[in-house]
Formats: sequence, C-alpha cells, structure tokens
Amino acid sequence: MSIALATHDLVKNFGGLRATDHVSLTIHTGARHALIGPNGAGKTTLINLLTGVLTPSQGNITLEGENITRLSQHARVQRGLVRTFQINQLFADMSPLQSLCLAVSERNQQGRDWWRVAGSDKAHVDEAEEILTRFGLRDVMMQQTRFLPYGKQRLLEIALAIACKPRVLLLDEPAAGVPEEERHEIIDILAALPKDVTVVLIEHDMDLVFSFADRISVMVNGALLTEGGVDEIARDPQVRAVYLGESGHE
Amino acid sequence: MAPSAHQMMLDQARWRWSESLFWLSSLAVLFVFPSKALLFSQIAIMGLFALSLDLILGYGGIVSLGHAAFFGVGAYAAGLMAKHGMGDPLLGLGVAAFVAAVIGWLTSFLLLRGSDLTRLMVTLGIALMLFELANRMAPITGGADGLQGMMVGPVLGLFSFDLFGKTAYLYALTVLFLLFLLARKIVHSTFGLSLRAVKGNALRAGAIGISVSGRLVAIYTLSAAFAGIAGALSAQTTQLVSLDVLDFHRSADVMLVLVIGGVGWLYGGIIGAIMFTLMQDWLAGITPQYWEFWIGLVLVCLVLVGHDRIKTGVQSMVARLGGKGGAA
Amino acid sequence: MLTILFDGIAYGMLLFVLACGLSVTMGLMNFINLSHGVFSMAGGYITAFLINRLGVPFLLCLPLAFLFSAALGMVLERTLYRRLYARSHLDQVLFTIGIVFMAVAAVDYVIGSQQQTVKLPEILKGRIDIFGGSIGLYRVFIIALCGCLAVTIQMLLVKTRFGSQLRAAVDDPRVARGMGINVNTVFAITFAVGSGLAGLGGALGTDILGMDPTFPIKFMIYFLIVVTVGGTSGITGAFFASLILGIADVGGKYYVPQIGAFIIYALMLVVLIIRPQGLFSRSKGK
Amino acid sequence: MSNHTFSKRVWLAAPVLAGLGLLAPQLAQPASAQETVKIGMILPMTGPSSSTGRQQEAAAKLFIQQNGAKVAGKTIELIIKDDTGAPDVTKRLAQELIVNDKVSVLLGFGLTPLALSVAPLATQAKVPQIVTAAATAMITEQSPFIVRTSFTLPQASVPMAEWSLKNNIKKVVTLVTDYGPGLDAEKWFSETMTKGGGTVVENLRVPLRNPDFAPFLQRVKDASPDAVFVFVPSGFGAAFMKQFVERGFDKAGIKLIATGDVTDDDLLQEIGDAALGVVNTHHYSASHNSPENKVFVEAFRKANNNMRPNFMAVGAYDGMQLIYKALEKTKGNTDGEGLIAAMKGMSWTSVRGPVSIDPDTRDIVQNIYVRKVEKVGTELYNQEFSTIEAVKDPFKAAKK
Repeated sequence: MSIALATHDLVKNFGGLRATDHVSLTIHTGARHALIGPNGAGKTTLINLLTGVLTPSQGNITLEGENITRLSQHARVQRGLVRTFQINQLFADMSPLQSLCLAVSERNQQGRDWWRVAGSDKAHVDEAEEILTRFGLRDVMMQQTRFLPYGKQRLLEIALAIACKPRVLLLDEPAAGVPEEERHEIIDILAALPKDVTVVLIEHDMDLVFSFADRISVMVNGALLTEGGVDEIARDPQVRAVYLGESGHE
Repeated sequence: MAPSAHQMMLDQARWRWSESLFWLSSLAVLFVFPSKALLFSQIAIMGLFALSLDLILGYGGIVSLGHAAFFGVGAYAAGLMAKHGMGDPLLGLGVAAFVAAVIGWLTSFLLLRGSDLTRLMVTLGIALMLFELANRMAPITGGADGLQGMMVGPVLGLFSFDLFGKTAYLYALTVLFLLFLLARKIVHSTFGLSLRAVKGNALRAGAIGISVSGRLVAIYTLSAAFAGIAGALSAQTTQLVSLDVLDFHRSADVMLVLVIGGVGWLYGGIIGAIMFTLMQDWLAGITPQYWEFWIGLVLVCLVLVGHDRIKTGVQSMVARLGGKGGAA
Repeated sequence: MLTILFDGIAYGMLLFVLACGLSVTMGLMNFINLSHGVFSMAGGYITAFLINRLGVPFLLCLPLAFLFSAALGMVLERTLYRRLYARSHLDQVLFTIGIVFMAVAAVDYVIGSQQQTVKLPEILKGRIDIFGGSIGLYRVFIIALCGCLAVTIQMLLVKTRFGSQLRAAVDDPRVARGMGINVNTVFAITFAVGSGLAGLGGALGTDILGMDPTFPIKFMIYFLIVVTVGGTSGITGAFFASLILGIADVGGKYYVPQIGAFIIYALMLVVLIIRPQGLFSRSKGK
Repeated sequence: MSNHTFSKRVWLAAPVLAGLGLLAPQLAQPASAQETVKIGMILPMTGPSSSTGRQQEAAAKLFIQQNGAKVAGKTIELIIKDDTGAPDVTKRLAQELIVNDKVSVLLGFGLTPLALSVAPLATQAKVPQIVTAAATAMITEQSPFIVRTSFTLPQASVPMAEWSLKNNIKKVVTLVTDYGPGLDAEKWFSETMTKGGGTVVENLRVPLRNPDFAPFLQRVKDASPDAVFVFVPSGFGAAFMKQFVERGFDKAGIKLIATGDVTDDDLLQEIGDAALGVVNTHHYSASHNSPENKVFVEAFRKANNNMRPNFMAVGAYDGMQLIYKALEKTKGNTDGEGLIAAMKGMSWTSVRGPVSIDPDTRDIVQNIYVRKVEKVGTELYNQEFSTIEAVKDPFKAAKK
C-alpha cells in the first residue's frame, strides 16, 4: 500500500506554548483515518499545518512522496490536498452555484480568466450543478449563502471541498453542530466518497468515528498518544481514560 | 421551464436597460446643460477615480486611504509627457496607466499582511511619501508651484480642448465608459468571482486553490492603472498638475464619494461622484465659506439614517408610483 | 544633542496625550474615530477663551479643558457615537469625517479662522541649562505632566476595577454584560476620558503646535500614525510610538532637514511592514 | 436577489433626477443686462488659507460699499467663489465664470499655484486676471493679461537685506517655508546680502505642513548668526514667534528680521509681546499714517466685527480700485485688451501709499516700508520708520 500523506517529527510552537509536539503520522492511500482526542489536543492545529495555514516550527510533511512543507495553501490544494473547516468558512455573499463554479474553475486553472463571464464554460457549470444535486443543494443554489439554514451550509462546506477533486480529504468535524435528524445526510455523503480518495476525519462523535473509520490516531496535548485499528483503539485503556476524563465534564 | 444553472450564471452579467438609460442620460446632460460641461468632466474623472478605488475596496477588500498616490502619479506622468512635447492625450493615458500600474504592483506587496487599519496606514504612508517626493523634486515637478508649460494636443489629432469643456467632457466620458466596460467585464469574469471569494473569505479562498496574494496583487495593480488614467485625464482636461493631485484630501474625498454611492458595485463610485460633486458645487455656490459644514451634516445623516434605508425608501416610492411593473 | 532630544521627547509626550484616547477607542474598542482631533480643538479653544477673555490662569485652564472636552465627548458619545460601534468601519469613517467637517466649519463660523494663542504664566517661560543643553521650561513642564499622566492612565487600566471591566467589555461585550458589567457606561466613561485627554493635549499643545479650525484635519494623520505604530495592545504601545515618532521627527528635521518630512512616514512604513500589528500587540490578535 | 437588483436599478436612476433638480435653479439665472459688469473673485475660503479669503472678500465688498456699485454707467456685480485652495477647482471656477457668467475681470487667487492655474485661461479668453494675493515673482510673466495689486516677495525681501547691511547685520541664517514664495524670499534676500558683503551661513526650509519649528530654530541657534531672516506664510507667524522667543534668541543676541508676512496685522495682537521690536519690511501696515488709510481701517473694522485689515485686504481693495479706474478710463468698455491697456501705467494713492502698475511687467510698483513692532496704546502695530520709495519687482528688473 502506498502512502498518501505523512508527517515527520512535526513541531509547532506558539510563543512558549507547544501546540504540536513531534507528530509523525502516516496515512495510506484510500484509508479512512480518524484523528481523535479531547478538546485542545491540537487536532485543528495539525490540520492547519497540513494544509499550509500555519508553517511548522520544525519537521516536514509529504504528500504522495513530495515534500510540501513549504508550499503555499493553494499549491497544496492544486496537488489534491483539500480540507473542510470545523467552523463553516463559506462565501457568504455568493450563491452556492457561484461558489461551486468558482471551485471547479479554479481546479481547471481558469480562475485567472478575466475576460469571459464566469460560468461561460458549460462543462464547469454542469459539474457544479451535478455536485449540488448530489448534496441536495440544487433547490437553493441561487440563494445567498448567508441565508441558508445551518445544515445546508454544512453540506456546502463539504461540497466545496469535493469540487476541488481531492486525493486526500481532511474533514474537520464535518457533523459539528448539525442537529441529529440532519446528520444522516452528512453520514451518507461521507459513505459515498470514492474509495480511492484518502479521508482523514477529525471528530468528537465516537459513533460516527467507529462507523466510518478503519484506522484511528489519538492525540493528547499536541502529541500522538497511540494509533491502531478500530477495535484496538476501542479497547485501549489509555484512550478510555482520556475519554472518560473528558466525558466527565461534558 | 426553469432556467438552467448555466443560464443563471450568465444572466448575472446581463446588460440591463437601466444601464443604457444611465449612459445615454450621461451623454444627454451635455446638450441639456452645455454650460456645465466642466463640472461634468470633473464628475466623470472623479467617477473613474472612485471606480478604481472600488476595484480594490469593493471587490478586493483592501481599505486604502492613499489612493491619490496613483491618481497623482498618473497626472504627473501625463503632465510631464505633455510638457516635453508628447502631448497626444491617448499616449499620455497609456504612459500614465503604465507608470501607475508599476508603482501599484511594487507597493501591493506591502499590503498582503495586516488588518484594515494597517493597510489604511500603509497606503496613506505611501501617498504621503510620494507627495513629499514630488515636493522635493521641484526641478522636475515644479514643486508647490505646480507643473508649468503643459501643451496637450487634440484628442486623436482631431478634437482640441475648448474653453467650454465640451471636448473635455466627451473625452473623459468616453474613457470612463470604456474603462467601465472593461471593469464590468472583469468583475463578472471568473477572476472577478474569485476576487469576491477572496474578499468574502480569504481562508476558504485559499482552501479551494485560489492564490490569495496573487489575486490581490493583480487587482491592486489594475486599480492603480485605472487611478493613473483618472489622474492623466484630470491633468489633460485641466491642463495643469500641482501637488494637490497627491494630497491626502484627495484620497479622503474619493473614499467618501465611493462610500456615499455604494461600495462593491461599479456604479457606486460614479453615482457617488455625481452626488458629491453636485452637492459640493451647489453648497459652495450658496455659502462659499461654510459649505463644508453642510457636507459634513449630510455625511452624518447619511450614516445615521443608513444608506440602505434611503435605497429602500426610493425603491418603495417608485414601486408605489409604478405598481409592480418594473420589478423583475 | 541634548536639547534636540528633549524637544523630541516633549513633542512625543504631547502626541501621546493627544492620541492616547484614540488608541483606546480605536485599538481596544475597535471604533475608527477620525474626529478625535475635534476634542483636542475643543480643549485648545476653551483654554484660549478662558485665558484671553476671562483671565483664568493657565494652570487652572488645563483641568477645565480636560473637563470641557470630556463632557463634550460624553454627550456626543451618548447621543451619536454609541450608535456607530456596531457599524462597519466604512460607516464609522464616513460619520466621523462628517463630524470633522462640521466642527471645522462651525468653529470657523463662530470664532474665525485665525490662530489661537495662549499666554503662558511667567514661571513656564524661559529656559534652564541641564547637562550642557538648554531646555525650555514649558517643555520640561510638558514632559513632567505627560509622564505622570501616562503612568496614571496605565495604572488605571491595569490596576483598578474599572480597568478590568473595560478590558472585559472590550474582549466580549456580551459576556461582560452577563457578568453584570454595565458595558454602555464603561464605554461612555472611556470615551469621555479619552476625549478629555485629547482636550488637555490640545490645551497644552496650543502654544507649540498652533491652534486653528483645521487642527483636527492637520493632526488626524499624526494620531493615526501613533495608533497604528503603537499597536492595539493599549496605551503602552501608543506611549512608545509617540516618543519614537517625536524624537525621530524632531531629530530628523534637525540633522537632515532636506528629508525631514519623510522620516516620520518612512518610519511608520518600516514598522508596519515588519510588524503589521504595530510595535506592541496582544500576541494572539484577532 | 431580484429585489436587490431592482433597488440598484432605481438607485441608478435616482441621482440623474437629483442632479437635474440641483442644476435647475442654476439655470434659471436671468440673462445678464447689458449694463452689468461682472467681476469673478476666486478665493480660498475654506482650508488652511481661508484667512486670506476672508480678508479679501471683506475688502472687496467694502470697496463697493464705499464707492457705489456704479462706475462709468455700469453696474458692478461681484461673484465670489471658494476654490478650497485646490488649483484644479480654481481653474474650473475661472472657466465657468468666464464661459457661463461672462465675467469681465477675474480677481483674487490666494496662492501661487492657484494663480498660475488660471493664467492660460486668461490668455485664451482675453480676460484680465488681477492677482490680489499670491506673491511669487514670476506669476505676472505667465500671461499678458495678469496684473498684480499685492506684492512680490523679492520686493519685500531685498529692502530687508539692504537695511540689514546698513545696520551692521552681516551674518544671517534664512528660514523660509518650503514653497514658491519662500524660495523667492530666500533667494533674493541671500543674493542681496552676499552682494553687499554679508554672509548667509545657512538656508533652512521648513515644510509647509510643519507642526513644530523647534528643530529648525535649534539649528539657527547653533549657527549663532547676527540675525535670522524669516518668511512664513500669513497665519503661521504666531506659532513661529512664540517658539522664537521661548528659545531665548533675544538673550543669545540673535535678531529676528522678516518680511511683513510674519508680523501680519491680522495676527499681531494674538502673537502678543513676543513680537515687540521685530524689524520687518512690507508694503502695508494698518497703522500707515495717511488720511486714506485712517478712513479705510475704520470702515473695515466697523464692517467686520472689529477685524483689523492686513496686507491681503489691501491687495483686494486695490484690485477693485484698479478695476474701477480702468473702467472709468475705457468709459465702461469691458474689452479685455482695452482694460489691460488702461491698467498699464495706472497710478493712484492707495491706502498703503502711492502705487502704480508697471507698464512693462504689469506688476505693482509701491513703497516698501521698514517697520518695527511697537505698542500703540494697548495694541501692537508695525510702526513704519523708514520708506524705500517706488520699489519695482527686483526679479523682473534683474532680467533686463
């Protein structure tokens, strides 16, 4: 099995605080890999390092063998490393259709086209429309994003990432804040992701993690605590201690 | 039948009848009020200047309090050309656009980091330094006395600038219209869409593969070129350039003009220029000494009442008059 | 050269008192207020009026200028500025510029456009020689007074209950309300004190900087430079920024008069390019 | 979304309507009667130079009030406009006054660039442009239609240098504001000084927007000259004088000599005792001892809330005087070339003393007075103690 994404001895300091502590992580191609850990364990910082929002203080990151540690955010996206955000990061003043069209056009290297009207490439619009249909957003695709209900916005968050045709997809708590009755839409979407796309899932919801992931890494205090198969982790006393501790004040 | 998504995307850039009306009436005013041609050409130039600011503020999200830097650079470029025997107006515009764009490109890199306030001050600082520089280089720029001895040739070799300002207005209006079309083309393109994305959410824009800094540099450079052309127009139609073109109050005025008219839509700057300049001219005619007070009062009221509410007011008024007819 | 250093410090201190109120409203309350100079002008004019017309001694005028401007700030905050806190930065710019225009024209109309002057008491005139340099007594007075003020303000912000209430209100108004802090009052008092300080600065500065109806426009740029270079961490940044700018400006004009005016702008650009958040910013700024 | 578009569409049409509304009253102006002579006066009424505008407006109005609005059978109508000190506005206003209002004469112009911006128009439209304030020497050379009734800085600075040489002031530092007039003053003072055997140790230039004179004054002090020659524009004098005294120059034995701009009559009272004893040269003092001036000052104060007229007021007053005299000479004919011809060589007794218009340069020839600031009763005045008669602008004289 080939390696999709790997970090080697990754460190990130904020002033005196060490948010990421010598993390070495290997994710195989096509994996459904979950990253769990209590609040403040450094999961989101790790994602920010992987996607280039932050620059590591030390260590390196490779994507399919290529060292991407110093690459800009958008260069990583163009290489197929795409993420979603824990808190929705959408284009509030644009419609879902516009957002999706833009993402598709950017993927096709046409974002700098300053002459033709946006959406004049029919293939791109069709693809955007197809994704919107798949995510159940077809009906609201002309509305302004800021007025969409939260559940729809959460779907759009994922749809935007999908439009970038990821090879490695980092999902930061995709179901966060979504009411119970709408969760299934998201779970269905995740389940339907193509098998050759590598998925890294950061999640608190253990049901979702156990139903989706085939491998789990546990983070505590910025460092990797342990890693293993689903059953292995479920039985791990260390993990249970961390989580029982956490659930104690939740 | 519901329109296809493709059609809906294209519809957003459709030319509307009200736009034709707007441009036709802007041409017609010259014949209705020929004595006001000078004022109109000043409005057209201010409109172009505000349009250029809108490109970075309304579409790029960069707050600038130093946009006069490019206006001034363009004015001096065109003025110096005309002074040294190259008085062809279009050549002057081209050179002004180029020089302003180069300076815009060079300084854009200073604006990629920092908050609104930081950008405000960096742009302000650049403009102030250019002002001092122009003041210092008196042998070239004429310093505080202004540039003397400009000889501007006729437009296209055919239409020379007259005392009544007719040529000036038609020339300025044509340039404004063409550049407006270009700007319109750009903001409705994929590039324009990506700018909206960058302005709306730079973090996410990066996450869908947009090079945020690349886009900002591009639009800032373009905006500088537009402002440079506005400056060149001003230099050519008034046949004078003085330090005033780089002054702080010019940056502040254009910001006011744009905000009054509405940020983030291309007509905003032009309409702001119309309202601001007419209001200023009118008030200054009534009370040459204290018109600033009334402008101030208008600004304060505008903010307190809210520009949106004024828009809605006009809208509901028109709707009541015309029934539901015009609303599409 | 010691004299130049002292002149620079005095100038910087003056800038600090003028601008520190702004660095609180703008830096902490995130309210872009271009009309700050109006309160300085109020302070300067009331001082000139009190001295020249009513013969009030200069030293008594200073607290009166503070109170007058503070009262003016309080009234305007309650009636007008308060509505602007939640609005966009552009609205704030538009509104406060409008206020400046109105104030400039109104003062011009009521009082006239000539420079105002104040008569300093005899004890503040003249010069003393220290360490081989000769320093104007008035500037010594300014340095001493403004230095004390800076320490006092810092103490008020850091040590008192009001200071912590302000910081809480700034960090998250909703949470602060939940904790029983009267956020409106806190903001109003802060605004009033900031305006009062501006008024005091105007009163002190009339003799050195000159005072006429265009004062709010002329000095707006300097205030903004102090605030941005200082950063938004509170008044420490503004203090050091003022000092640095004052010394650099005076020193620059003395040693290299040819490029005098560039120095202050160049300095600002360099600082902002290296540290976009200003010299002193809260390490994890928003 | 569609609602949004609709409101924008309405918004597009609104300003057009509003614009028509605003313009309508301006169009309704009645066609001007043949007997009216319109004079367009463009002044900075707002912004940093607004004091110039105020003095000149008051003086021009006073002149009409005193002499009646009728001259040579025509009615004089004065139109005043504010150019905010911005040259492009000045030019547009001048153009509108010429084209729309059909003015016969343009008057005013507070600063050099403002006057220069109108010069090509004056030439093109053949309309006399009377400069009543701006004082850079070369202005009148920019158009054959420019006439000046204010003064030129060389005119005021050369006598100052000559007086200094005679009074044993040999080593001087100049300190001027860094713009046209300042540089004029610096150049002419320095040249005269050097030619006469004096030395100018240093030429200091203060930026136009300078909040603090301290560093420049310190430099002057370090050079320890006999005197410092100063030009700052009217309005900046007070701040300068204060700091000058505060720095203890009097004790260090450094004298202050200046052009009269520094001890502007308008501000002298505000500057206070600091100005006492300052020697300066200029063409007008409110205390000028002549019957004409007494009447003028009294009437001016009465009409303007006790404001004291300064040299700016006199420039405008004489500007109006010149127009009246020229109209009388042409018997009410308002042809531009005729008016200019009438103005050339015109002489009269101004409130500042005898003046005439140099027929070659169209610049004013006038007495320059050496004055000293003294207390008269409770008020400070520039007391004239020596007169240099009929001074022509040295700048143009030197070119011959």
